[in-house]
Amino acid sequence: MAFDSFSAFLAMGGHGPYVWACYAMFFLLMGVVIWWSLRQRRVVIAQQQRRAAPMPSADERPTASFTRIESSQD
Amino acid sequence: MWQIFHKLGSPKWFFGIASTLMPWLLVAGAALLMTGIVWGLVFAPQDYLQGNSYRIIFIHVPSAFLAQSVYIMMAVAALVTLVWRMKLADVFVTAVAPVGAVLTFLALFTGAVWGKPTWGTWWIWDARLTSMLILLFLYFGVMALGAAISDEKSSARAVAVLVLVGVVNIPIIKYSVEWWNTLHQPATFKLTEKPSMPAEMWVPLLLSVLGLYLIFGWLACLRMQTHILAREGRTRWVKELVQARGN
Amino acid sequence: MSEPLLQAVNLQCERDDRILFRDLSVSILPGTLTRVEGPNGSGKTTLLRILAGLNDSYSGDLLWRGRPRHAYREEFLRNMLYLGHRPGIKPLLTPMENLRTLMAGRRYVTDKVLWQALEGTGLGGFQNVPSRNLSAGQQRRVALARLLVADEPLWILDEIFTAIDIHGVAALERLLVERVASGGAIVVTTHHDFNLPSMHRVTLGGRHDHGL
Amino acid sequence: MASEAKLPVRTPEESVSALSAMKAVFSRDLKTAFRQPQDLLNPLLFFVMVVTLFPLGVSPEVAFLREAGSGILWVAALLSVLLSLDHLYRHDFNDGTLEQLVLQPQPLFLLVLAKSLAHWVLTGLPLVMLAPVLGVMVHLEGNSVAILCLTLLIGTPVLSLIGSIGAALTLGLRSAGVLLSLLIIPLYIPVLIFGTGTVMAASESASVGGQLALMGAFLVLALTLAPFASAAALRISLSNS
Repeated sequence: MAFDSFSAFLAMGGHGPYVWACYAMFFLLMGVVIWWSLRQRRVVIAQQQRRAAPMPSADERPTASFTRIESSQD
Repeated sequence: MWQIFHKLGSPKWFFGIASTLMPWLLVAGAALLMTGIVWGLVFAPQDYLQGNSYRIIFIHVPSAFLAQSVYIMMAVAALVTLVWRMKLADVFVTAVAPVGAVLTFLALFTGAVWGKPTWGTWWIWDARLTSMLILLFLYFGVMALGAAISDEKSSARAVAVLVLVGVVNIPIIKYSVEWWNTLHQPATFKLTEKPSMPAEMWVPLLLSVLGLYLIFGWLACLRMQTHILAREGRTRWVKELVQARGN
Repeated sequence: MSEPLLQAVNLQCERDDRILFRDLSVSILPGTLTRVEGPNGSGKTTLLRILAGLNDSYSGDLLWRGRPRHAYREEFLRNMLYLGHRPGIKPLLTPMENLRTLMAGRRYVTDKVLWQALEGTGLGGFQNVPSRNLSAGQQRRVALARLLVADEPLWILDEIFTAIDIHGVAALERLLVERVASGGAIVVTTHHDFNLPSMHRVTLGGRHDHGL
Repeated sequence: MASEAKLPVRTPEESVSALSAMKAVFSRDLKTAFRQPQDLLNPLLFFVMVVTLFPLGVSPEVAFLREAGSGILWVAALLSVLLSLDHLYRHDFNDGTLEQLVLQPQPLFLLVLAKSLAHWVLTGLPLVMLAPVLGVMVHLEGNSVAILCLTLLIGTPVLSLIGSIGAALTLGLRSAGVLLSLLIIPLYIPVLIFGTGTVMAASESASVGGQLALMGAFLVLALTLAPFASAAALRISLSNS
């Protein structure tokens, strides 16, 4: 044990802010990366589940008629 | 030989292996990293020159170490992508680049914060810091290019070319930055690695480096799986897998 | 039956997460005209670009005279002429200069021959006018002039009738028919109604499902 | 059904030599550029204007300018090359001549090399020729000006060659210009460092032979490797279009 007390541990001999800022940033960013990666995975899985519903195949693709849509303009 | 190679390159096979591997990677990585950090923070002796600020080393060195080796790994994967067109290799490159960028940023950030109590300044245009900054730029370039090309496959191949061009440049950049550094400032701020680091210091350091490596392995598997799911959505096994998760 | 010039075996191509075609096998024989058909977005242009060697995001094999094409890239390119949507004409250069640079990397052709080729596409008198002053149809004709001097046995032509007037279309059709008769192999896409008795057809879209 | 008539299949030896194909690409690029002289002038004007910003924005003092002059000129030259790179393949891509270039029965990297050289002749070389005037304006001494021009002469082809990779990679993308800068600036750093470092060493009357040799080595490396990377990048970009 390199420290006499918990407060000495927190103070780090006056270098506390520097040390803790580094560790905070490290865990924060690693946490964000991990959270983001997990979220991305959930999003992709949800996406693929939606896509599992079959797309219209080329046969049943609607054909273009190019008829004008009549809408009255007052 | 080719069979094994192709099996290694098969996304389905990788997905299975990764799934079984990931819990182990995560548990072992987290355990090693936490042991290293707690040991380093609480039990390791104070440095007689720098006081307690040196305890930043237990995250700074692992981040810096990984930041560089991730780029090298990406370059190897890029070469495999371009030469053998192995599917998994290009998935690796795109999946891992953001993690590399974050690690590079962490190395820079912790280095700067460590520099304040040690050198009295947040930032010096020291050779190591400068080349790390350029590495961060390279990562940003890779990510920007990857995001700009919508088609996954072309994107992966373009990124592979860029990564390879970058890796050829890394030694040149490193060398030129060092040369430039000696030209501009005589080595007043030379932070020399003390050759005889006591075991109570380097063992926890080693543990945290290993731990972060394993965590990176877990993250890489996770992100690669995500990219594979997104890319191979049409294949039967992905459909079945996705359906199984939904129910 | 003579040996095929270009063969595609089990070609598959997906773009932006959509399979354009799969298990597509085509043989392109000398003396035949192959028409690639299909609705908009069915991958006609993509297929032609793959056949021409411009697009290599496909899986499957491409054989040039029975051998892997990538190993004989230069020989293949020397014997293949591709005309795409974009005519490959620099607006700042004159038709003569354009034609000269298009031929420059392939083989030596005298200016006199090129001049005649431009005349043959109806551009007589325009040879030295900057191409940007020409109409869209005239610019395409500059590109088409290559067909009049081409010695490549394989032509891959994407929508070459676009912006060409009726007389031009008729003359162009005659050119293609004659070329086939003399042993050339031609692959075309066109929306324009173009029919030859012995035409091969490759139909995209419709026959291939979108999922597994 | 297939007619019996057969056309001869040519061998690659029946095409023109790679050298004359390169010459054709090179001269075509020069010709098109000279038909639109404004495009040639723009990077040069940009170069002059960026250099003008420093005395106005930082300090017109002779001492500062003499100290920073080589750096200012190098950064300005680098930026104007960067600015001109976007055009390197874009016009060719849009009008379809790039497709025809890729389809020539020639090694693509040689054609790419010819294009990069044309780009250097059209942008880098004029910058080198303009540099002495600007060097005098930022109060560089005679010897430094000469060395500066020499470093620019060796360094700007490297900028064109490396830039060609970035231009090929970002071909046909939205906001390609900014992206191109992001990709390429980190790769330009060694050239910049050695370019300015050499001039500085010369102004302290140290010998610069070693640095110049190193820059020469950069040039050789870029000449041998960059065209391959550009050619690969072009193929990928065309596949994607």
